Formats: sequence, C-alpha cells, structure tokens
Amino acid sequence: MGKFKNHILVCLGTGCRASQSEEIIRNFKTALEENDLENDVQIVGTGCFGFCEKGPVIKMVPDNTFYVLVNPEDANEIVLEHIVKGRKVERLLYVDPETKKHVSDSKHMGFYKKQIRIALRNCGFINPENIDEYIARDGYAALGSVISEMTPQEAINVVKDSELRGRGGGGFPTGLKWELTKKSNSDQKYVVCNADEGDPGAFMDRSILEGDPHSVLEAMAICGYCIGANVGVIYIRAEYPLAIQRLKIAIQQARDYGLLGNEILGSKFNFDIEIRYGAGAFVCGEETALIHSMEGLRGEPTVKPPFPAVSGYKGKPTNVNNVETFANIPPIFLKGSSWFKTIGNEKSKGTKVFALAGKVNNVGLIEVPMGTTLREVIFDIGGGIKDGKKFKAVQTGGPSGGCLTEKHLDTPIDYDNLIASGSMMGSGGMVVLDEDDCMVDVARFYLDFTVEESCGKCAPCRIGNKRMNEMLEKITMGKGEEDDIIRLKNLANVIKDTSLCGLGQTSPNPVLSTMDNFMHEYVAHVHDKKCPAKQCKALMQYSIDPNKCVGCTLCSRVCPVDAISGERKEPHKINAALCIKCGACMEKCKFGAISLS
Amino acid sequence: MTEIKLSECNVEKIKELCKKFNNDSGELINVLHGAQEVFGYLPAEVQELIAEELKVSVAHVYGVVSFYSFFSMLPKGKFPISICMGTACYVRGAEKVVDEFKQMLNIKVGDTTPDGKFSLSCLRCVGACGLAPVVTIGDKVYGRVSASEVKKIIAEY
Amino acid sequence: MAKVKTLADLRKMSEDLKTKIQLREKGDNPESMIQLKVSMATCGIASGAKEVMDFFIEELDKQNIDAVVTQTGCMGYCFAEPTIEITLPGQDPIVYGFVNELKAKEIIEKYVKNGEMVEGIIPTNYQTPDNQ
Amino acid sequence: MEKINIIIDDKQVAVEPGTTVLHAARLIGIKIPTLCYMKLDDLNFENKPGGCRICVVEIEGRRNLAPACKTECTAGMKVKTNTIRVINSRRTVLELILSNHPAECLICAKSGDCELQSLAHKLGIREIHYQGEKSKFKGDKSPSIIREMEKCVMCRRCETACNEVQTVGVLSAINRGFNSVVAPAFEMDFDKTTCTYCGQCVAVCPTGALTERDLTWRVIEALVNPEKTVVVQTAPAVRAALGEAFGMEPGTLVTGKMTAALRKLGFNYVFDTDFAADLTIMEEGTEILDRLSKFLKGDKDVKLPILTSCCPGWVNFLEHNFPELKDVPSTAKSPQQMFGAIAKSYFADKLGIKREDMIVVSVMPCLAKKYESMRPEFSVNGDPDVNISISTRELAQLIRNANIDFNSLPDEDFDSPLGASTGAAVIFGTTGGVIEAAVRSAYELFTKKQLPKLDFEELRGLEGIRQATIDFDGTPINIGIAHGLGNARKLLDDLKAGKCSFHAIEIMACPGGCIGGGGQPYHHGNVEILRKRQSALYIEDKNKPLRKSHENPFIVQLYDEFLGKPLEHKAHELLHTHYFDKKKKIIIE
Repeated sequence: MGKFKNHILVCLGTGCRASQSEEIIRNFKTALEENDLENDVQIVGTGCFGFCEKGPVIKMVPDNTFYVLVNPEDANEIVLEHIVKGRKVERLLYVDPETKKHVSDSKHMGFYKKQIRIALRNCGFINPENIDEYIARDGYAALGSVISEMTPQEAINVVKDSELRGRGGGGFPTGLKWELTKKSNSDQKYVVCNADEGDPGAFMDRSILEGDPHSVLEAMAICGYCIGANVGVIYIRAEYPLAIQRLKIAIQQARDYGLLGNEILGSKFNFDIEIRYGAGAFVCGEETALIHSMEGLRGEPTVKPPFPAVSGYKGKPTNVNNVETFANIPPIFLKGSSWFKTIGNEKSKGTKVFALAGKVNNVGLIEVPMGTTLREVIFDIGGGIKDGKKFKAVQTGGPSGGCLTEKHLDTPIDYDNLIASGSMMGSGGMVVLDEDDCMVDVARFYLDFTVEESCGKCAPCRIGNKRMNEMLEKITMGKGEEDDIIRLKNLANVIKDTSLCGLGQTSPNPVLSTMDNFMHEYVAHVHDKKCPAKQCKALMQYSIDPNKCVGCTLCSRVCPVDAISGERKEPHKINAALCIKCGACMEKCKFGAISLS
Repeated sequence: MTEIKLSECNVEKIKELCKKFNNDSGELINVLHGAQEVFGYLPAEVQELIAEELKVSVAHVYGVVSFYSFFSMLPKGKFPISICMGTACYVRGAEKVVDEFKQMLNIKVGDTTPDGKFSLSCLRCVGACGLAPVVTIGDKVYGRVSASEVKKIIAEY
Repeated sequence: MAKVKTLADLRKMSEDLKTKIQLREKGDNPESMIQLKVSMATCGIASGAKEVMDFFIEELDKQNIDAVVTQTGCMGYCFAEPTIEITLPGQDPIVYGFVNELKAKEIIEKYVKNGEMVEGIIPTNYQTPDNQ
Repeated sequence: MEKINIIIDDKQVAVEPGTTVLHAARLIGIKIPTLCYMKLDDLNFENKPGGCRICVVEIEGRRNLAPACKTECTAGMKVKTNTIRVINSRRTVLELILSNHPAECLICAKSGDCELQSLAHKLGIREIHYQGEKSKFKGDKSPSIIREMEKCVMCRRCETACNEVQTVGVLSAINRGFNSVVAPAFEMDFDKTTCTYCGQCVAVCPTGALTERDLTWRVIEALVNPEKTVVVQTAPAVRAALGEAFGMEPGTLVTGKMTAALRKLGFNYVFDTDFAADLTIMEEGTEILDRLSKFLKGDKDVKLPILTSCCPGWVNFLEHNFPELKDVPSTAKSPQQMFGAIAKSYFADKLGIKREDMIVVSVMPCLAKKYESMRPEFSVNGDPDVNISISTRELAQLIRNANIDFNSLPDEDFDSPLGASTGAAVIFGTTGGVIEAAVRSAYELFTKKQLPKLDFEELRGLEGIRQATIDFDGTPINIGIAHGLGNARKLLDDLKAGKCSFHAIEIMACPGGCIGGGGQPYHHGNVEILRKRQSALYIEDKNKPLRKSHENPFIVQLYDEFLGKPLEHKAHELLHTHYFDKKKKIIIE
C-alpha cells in the first residue's frame, strides 16, 4: 500500500456526530472509491475539533483547509474539487465575521488563534480508536519513562513542581493529592478518574475522552505507579455512550500492547482500568458521592474528613482526579514541569479547557492559558455576542459558579480570581448571556437544576434550595415582596455556610453573584414589577399599537385563547386578562403593531 | 408472602446478568444499567429479583433506582423524546420547545402518551451545545429546534 | 497483537508510527517546511500531474526531506502543464512548468536541496485563494 | 494516647483523640443542640449522617460551619458554639425543616415527646420566615405501625435501626432532593414487606413520622360495653418503664400503681402476662428437656438448638429470613397468646361466659404484639384470643385520659388466678431473662435436684451476642443469647455455617429485649434508661418469694384442673403453634 497523499480529518465528536458526520465519512468513502482514490486519501474520524458552532467540521491534510457546516452531500464535491482538482470549495470555508473573508487555514481563525492545546492536544488530530496514532504522538512514553526511570516520589515531585491544580473545580494541587494518597498505608489503593461531568452546558471531559482516551489511561497508570495502586476506575456518565465506547476500545488496545496489565513495559508495575457508570446524578461529581455511587450505593456525599486519600473506594485510600487533570499529566512528563509552568499565570499554571456556549458566535470547546481574560475568550475566540446584541454576563462554573459581568471582562481567568469575583472555575462551563437574559431568571434556572439534583441528605440543601427556588419563582412571577430580597440573601448565605458537601455549599452562588452584580434587576422585579430583560412572562404585557394595526385579523385568528378582538380593517385589542402570553400574535403580525412591554 | 411474577426467560436473563457481575452488590448500578437495557425500564419484579440475586434488600435497590434519574420504573414510549435543558440550550430557548411538546402531545414531562407512542423527558446537556436547542428522539438528534418546528418533528413519527 | 516489552521498544514503535501521521504534523506547521503544490486541473491531470505528484511524495520521503505536497487548482499555465509551485521556507513561491519525473528530480536535487535555480521558471502573475 | 487540648467557647477541655466536638462540649457542660444524631452505646446503634446541620459550630480557620457530631477534635482547635453566625444558621436551618413539616403539633401523636418540637422550643422559633410547598408522601397504616412521612425530617435514624441494627432491610432513603424520604421499596405498605414490626424505627424516630397504631379508643369502647368482660394482662417490661411516662426516675417499678390504675380504668380483671410467662416456661422448658434428652440419647432426628419463640418480632424475622429453620424454634406460643388462649377457655369457663363475651386486652412494651394478636391462627371462629394489644405508651395515654393521678396511686395486687407469677417470669422482660427462667426450671426438672444458686450472672448483660455453658449436674448445656435482630442474624448465620453449636438459644428482636421495645416510653438515645429498666426487673425477680416458674402454685393448679401435662393434648392445642414460610417467592409465569 502506497502512502496517503491526503488525510481528511472528520470530527466525530458528539456534536458533529449529531449532525451526521458519520454519514459524511460514508459519503467520502464512496466518493473516493468512485474516483479510485481510496489508496491516496485516508479518512480519519477524530475527536472534537472544538468548533462545535460550525459543526460538522472537517480538516483537509496537509494543506490544513478547514471546512465548516459540511453536509453529507458535500463529500462528493470536496473529493472532486479539493482532492482531484486541488480547488478549495469556497462556500464551505469559514467566513471571518469581521472581515467577511474566507479563512481556509484553521490557524488563522480567531477561534483557534489564542488557544494553546495541552489537554486537547490530540483532539481533532488523531483517530481516538487507534492506539498507534496516540503512540506516534509519543503516547505512553511518559508512562514508560516514569516507571523505568523514576521512583514514585520523584514522579510525584514532577507533578508537584508543575503546580498543576485539579481541573474539576476546587483547584486542589494535584501533586499534593497524589502525595497524600501515597502516604496512606494500605494493601490496596485506587486511582479514580472522575468523568461524571454533570454541569449543564459543559462537555470538556467528554470531548477529551472521545478524542484522546489514551491520554487519560496513561495518566491514570502514572498516578497508580506514584501512589501505589494497581487498579484504576473511570466513573463516567451513562449519558456519554460514545466516550464509553471509545474508552472501552482504548482500554482493550492498551491491554493488547501490554501498556495496561501486568508487568507493564517489562517493569514490576501492574495496572489495569475498569469502567463504572454513573446514572444521572450531578452530585456524583462530588468525590465522596462518586465513591458511594461506585460502590453501588445512593450517591450521597459524606462529611470530609476522612478524605478519600485516607478512606475512599471500598474504604481504601483513593486518589480522585477529573479527566482534564489527567489529560495534562503526560505532557508534563514529556516536556517537563518547567515547560508547563511557563504557561499560565502566577498562581494557576497551564491551560484550562472551557466549553463556551450560550449567546456567543463561536460555541465550542476551547483551551486557553490560565490568565487569559474573559474579553479575549468571549470576543476574540468566541467571536463576540450573537446577533450583535450587547454582552451582559458570563456564567462560569455551572450551578456552582456565578455570573461575571462587564467589569470582570479584563480579569485574568484563574482559580483565585474567579472565586474572588464570586464565581468559580468549576469544571469549565462558560455560558455567555446577552441583554435579553434576565438575571433573576438565570438564577432561577440554576436553582431549578440544584433542586432537582440535590441528593436530599442535608436539610439546608434539600429544603433551603427549594425555598430559594420558590422565592425566585415568586419574584419572576411578579409576586415578590420587599422582604424577599433580604430573606433570599440570608438563606443563600446560610446554605453556603451549613451545607454538607461542595454542591450544597456552592449552590447559592448563582443567586449571590447575580444579587451582587444585578441587584437592580431584583429590585425592578420586586419593587417595580418589571423585568428589564423582558424575559419574565408574568411581568410582560402584549399590546397592539392602534396606529400600526391595519385590522388584518391574522393575530386574532392565531390566538389560541381568543384574547384578541376587533373588526376587520379596524385596530384590534388584546384582552390582558385572557392573554396567556404565548407570543404567537407578535410572531404573526406583519406590521410590527404588536409589542411587548 | 411476597410473590414475584416473571417469565422464565426473564428470570434467566436477570440471573445471568447478576452472575456476570459476580453477584457483587457493589456492582448494583452496573446490573441495573444492564437490566434497563434488556427491559427498557426497571419494573418492581426485576428489582426484587436483582435484590435477591445480589443479596441486598429490595428497599436498597429501590433506594438506588429512585435516586438516579437515568433509571426509570415506567416503560418509555416507542419514540422517547428528550429535550436537552442544559444551560446552552436553555438560554437558546429550550423551555419554549418543551412547552410546545407538552402541548402538542398533551402530556407532562416524564410521562408517556396513552397510546405508548411518545414519552417526554428533559435531560441535562447532551454535549451538542453548538446545535442548541437540541431534541433527541430515539437515536436521532434534532439541532437548532424552534418551537414552531415541533409539530413538523412529531409528524415524522 | 504483540505486547510492547520495553520502553525502548515503545520509543522505536513511536518513531516508526510517526510517518503515519507525519502528514498531519506537517500540515500543522507548513511555514517551516517546503511547500509543493501540483496543479491538478483537467489539463494538468491529462499531462501527467498525478504521476508527478506521486513521484515528488515518494522521492522527498525517500530522501527524508520534510515537505508538504498538495494539489492545487489550475494555475493558468495550461500550455506548460504539468506545473508545480514550490515555496521554500521564508522565500517567495516559484512556479515550474513542464515538470516530468526527470525535471522533478532536478528540482529536488538543485532547488530544494541547495536553493539553486533550475530552468523552467514561469513568472507568476496570478493570485491563489490562499494569498488573496 | 495523649489527650488533645481544645477550646470551646473560651473554655479549655482535654479529650481523648477521636472525640467529637459534640462530646467534648458535653464534657464541659455545653449542650450543642442536635436533631439527627443518635448513639446508643453498646447497642450497635450510631446514627450521624451529619444531615440535619443543627449542631453546626464555628471552627477557627474553617471556611464553613462544621457539624459538631461529625467533627473530630484536633489539637489546638478553637470552637465557638454560640456566635451570631452559628445561631442564625442554626435557626434558619431549623426554620427550613419546620417549613417542610405539617404544623399539626396540637394533634400529633408525638406531641410533648417530639424532638423537633422541643428543639423549636429550645431555639425559641416564633416565626417561620421561609414558607413554601411541603413534601407529600404516601401514608401507611400497618397492623402495628403508622407512617406519616410528611413528618419525616430525614434524620435517617429509622434507616439505621432497620438496616444496621436489625438487618431487616425494609427501609431505605428513596428518591432524592426535596422528594427524598425514608420508605420501603416502591413505597409499599409495611404489611407487603418483610417488616417484623419490631418497632425500633418508631423507638428512634424524633418526630411523629413513625408511631404505633393507636388502639386506645378501642380499649375505651370495650370498657364501656356492659356486655363484655374486659380482662387485661400486662407484660413484665411495662412495669419497669411506665413510671417514666409520669415523670418518675427510669427504673422505678410501678407494678402496684399500674395495677391500681388499670382497675380504676374499669378493667374487670387485672391479670399479669407474667403468669403466662411461667406457663411458657412449663411448655418451652419441657420441650427443651424433651428434645435435649432425645438428643443426648442419640436421636438423630431431633432438632437442636431449640430457639425461644416468645418474641413476635423475632418470629416474623424467622418466617421471612430463615424459613428453612421454621421447625427449630419452640412451638410454644408467646406469653401474650398463651394468656389469651387460657383466659378465653379456662377462665371464661370459670366465669361461665362465652369466649366471645370476653375482651382480652394486653399491655405490651412491643408493637409486634399488635400484629401477633391479629394472626389468624390465634383466633377461634374469628374471635381472637387477644382482642386488643396496646403499648406502654398507649396505657399511659389511657391513664392520663381518665384523669388518674398515677403518681399518688396506692399499690394494688393483680387479680387471681391469672395474676400470680414468679421471679422467673418477671425477667422475661430483658435479654437473657427467658433463657435464665427456662434454665431455672429445666435444671431442676432435668437433674431432679434443687438449684444451688438462682442468679445466672453469665446470662445477663447488654452485650449483643452472649454465650454460656451451664453445668446441668455433669451435662454441659451450651446456651446462646442474641438481642437485636442483627445479632440474631449473625448468630444464626454462624450456626448454619457450623461455627458454633448450642443446645438452646434465646432471641429477642429488640436491643435490650422487651425493656427496649418499640412500645416503651421513648429513651431519646439514653441507653442508661434501658440499663435501669433492666436492673429494676432483676430487683423485682429477687424480691419475689417464688423465682422458679414450675413452683407457681396457680400454674400447678392450671395443669391439674385443666391442661393435664405440658405438651400433652390440651396443652398442645391451646399453647402451641407453628410457623410459616414467608420468604419471597419467584413465580414463573
């Protein structure tokens, strides 16, 4: 078989797969066969490219042409034009929203320009189902050199030196965590990879597992060697079937090569990995809850101490790290801790992967150095706010985090700055909100989530969040009372102060931070009975401008509750008492006569 | 005396499933996943038998089943409709889509239509945030769904 | 599948496998490499552009020269097909016409390796979508 | 180990390593309020999920408040239990709990005995600032226990009792978040589950979520019915605990006052279950001897060890969990049921009335007795041998209802003939008592010699599983004792695995035996109360002129006049029963 002249990298991340990227691959195969090119062009299904907004995305190698929003029908044209004739298919190129020009090389796209990819280094580059491609990228070399050339403590020192902090939320120093688990004496220890990514709007870990599963396996084995464990467990959401499938393939391949199993690379080190499934419980992201869930119990957290490093899975010392943390480990060993420390800022080293979503032009998965500002992320990488609207806030850290506003735009993103701003890193969800988003409603949305996901073990979280949610509901319904704001604040602080686990302790953050930054919106709801963002239906009224209405009757016909009356060719009227505020009339009106206020 | 009524082949299936996990009660969640895959849901009888096989109390099994939202004791519709209510989908209008589905099918979230054709559920982030709001029906994914498209989508089935 | 028994084996394996994804690594850093574009429109293909491209890929690889060989559209020199455009790092692109295997060999030996000009240069007076 | 010094509210205290802040504070007289926490020393009960967050305190250097019950002292720790932050948090959390609790204290079965109520009182809650939806759950009225789970505060004590202590495994936390509650699988009613009705869940419940099925009104109805002769029997453990309901020191024996009160309430005959306990020893003791002699003679068919059968919770447990052993326990009915059977035959005959015209009420420390009295095998043509079984707490309620000043009542005696008993019967109320009573009689009947010493200290105590070998004049008899169903399970598992061998085993469902029964006045976590009740029973035993069941003259008379000999025809018919296999069955369709 000759050498491939071209590679076509097709994103097979969940997002692109949902838009038929598998079909695209099939069509490419057919088109290549028809043109007798199957030996010249290799098609590679890869992990997430990150640029989900424009999915499905494909990349042509070696000229690095980046095609976006590709349909299965486009495959034939790409083969005929790009491969056969060497002409770029211009209509599939990314158009820079500012210059309105086609950009063909991804490196010149604003989305990729400011990114540095460590955890995502192989995502969108290799075929995650082929261990050879991982090995070709120096895969398992870090594990090899650690177990053949270092003592566990030496290896831990490298991690400590790198100042890597846990990427799952809290930001606990990873090396220290490993050291604590190493120091616990026990015949059996465990390495656990927390892949129970439950933040609504976050998909970093899933993308890594889908795009580069071996990096996590390799890191877990390194961790096992360091702490003295020979069993690793990956606890993954059952909602991630693709990641599970890729992990299973990866584990099998690693075993076949002897990179997992007994006497790895001729050493005395044995290590193997099994998979446990979550079953839909956000709280299981909390490590003690996760461990209980792994043991087949209800995922209820327990009070720490004892920490898992002392007593974890099956009562044995257990080191729990999340996916992204692990994905950083092999590069740290390959390139050295001092290299790692050159990236990032004073207190937070390396990069952080964010799932950028919401009202931003470029939704997707990004990896930026710690210390990058929000402005760079939202406007340079994210391409600014959708539909030219005004930026209002960005929610980081999911239900545990808070909202950052205009005034935080130039704050460098790192663990400490986010906490100081009333939010937190969380696992890396970043949802951008614009002028149309009501901050009270956003707080309510997160509370909805927390109420549904609270495990119910401790009273403040079980009842307190429910009460907060009810108060927010009341406020968005226009039934808020003056005392509610004070009560809400007290309640939020007490829940924060008294809840049992991290989920409960951080659950009031969306409320507290929106109160800190958007108190005027709360006041407007409670005091003036107005929703400044025009989101809270109960506070809104539809009305017809008699000067604009021509009496076409379209609105009255579309109204589901017959709240609109009026004679033909006469201005119509909305009966506010009957109106259910569905908005159908406004959508239908061709004369812009119906408004919401 | 409690009686569990199950067909012989189902009894065998469950027993084999439990055996695959060494009848280890620590594997309960994996066993439940397996059983839900086989039966589509987890009826009481199945839970009773799993409890028996893993030597744990059925209360414990139910405590676990009722804790995790992935497990269901109700059979799903032939076409299970799930609407992503992750933040990205929410801020891009998922709630309106849910309301529309509720109205069109005349059922609540979590319920199944009387004819067993559709069931409606919300889930948290399927990870296709670029396509927000996202609706899945069975294995099929619909992206960038607006409330007005709901009728058309339902009509496909 | 054979197990990888030592770290040295793994490293060797990694080296061997690198060629498989070399193309992608190159694609990531084209500026630092020799870029060679073969005009592959109908006229180019008819005059043997495909064979020339194959030859370049094999020969460059044989000689361990890091280069990115890609197809490109018609350059407008249909009279001189097959044509290639070659860009050495940091230099302006140069277009050669009437490239056959013999010519190709010469280009590699002289221009690519030593920067010596070879006969057959066509002055450029067009824009590609890439350098618009 | 060296002690650790910590400072709580500016007071220094030195504690053993491993001590929690809660206990350290108690050592210096600081009572940090708790709600979910409960620990019963020696009874294998420790519930500290750290869930209620009432006991939170401020610890210098910690970001959040910490639960005192779960926080171990570390050297130099500085704790504040009463800062405004702590007090505000504690009150707010309690208000939250109250906001999800039915405000029906006035008519709640637990009123006056409710830990949530007294906590609200202690913290002086006057307003609940956070109101909202309250959780709704399915109610359940089983023969013995009523569940009103809206009153559940998720302390999880019942779950601990049911699973860890009793290993019955009927209860589990279910659902999650605001909808979480403790319930049986599928929120089934107790009567569809393997519940033994031991009532230990009720005994530890801080609120009115779990209570006994209240039958006091049915007693009152019986008492006012002129057509009926109402006979009451009182179990031994009742007299050692009833006084607590009237403010007396735990361990006060109120046998005489109780008798007087019952008479005042209008019972026609005030008898004693102790009489039937003596009768039980006659039957069960004879059965033991019978099996033992056969065994010693080498009979291979005989089943040993013999297991006691007077505890209905234990019988239920056996039927659900060890049906393969259903032929092993003594077939003797429990004293409650023996009493009913004799009262409605022998005594009704004596009075010359029909059994249907007699109402037998039993006062029991137990909730399983309610269920036992309803078992169909314990009735004749639909007429139950025991009509109504009430708990110690319900009796206290009846006494209060009737405006009886219990504390100043004169002591009275039981009626004759079913009121006479020996010391052996009294100790039925504590773990180890039944087997000690049986040994006293069996020894003498077996060896035909008089016992040199009646107090078998080796059989007493509160240890969960105990064993002793009693020398039956050269024949060593191995005896096992377990109280608490978890201990029973352990013992039976060991037995099945051949790890131990006994001739006889006494099993009591409740920790401590009947003194710790689910129908007794609430101990609120104070094990000292159980110890005091226990020693009261041993004192009563010691003070009795007769201390061996077979010496009870009225028992002798009963056999002479009516029953014939133990285990013989009439005795067998009236005083013995059999057990059922109630294990879960898989029916293949």
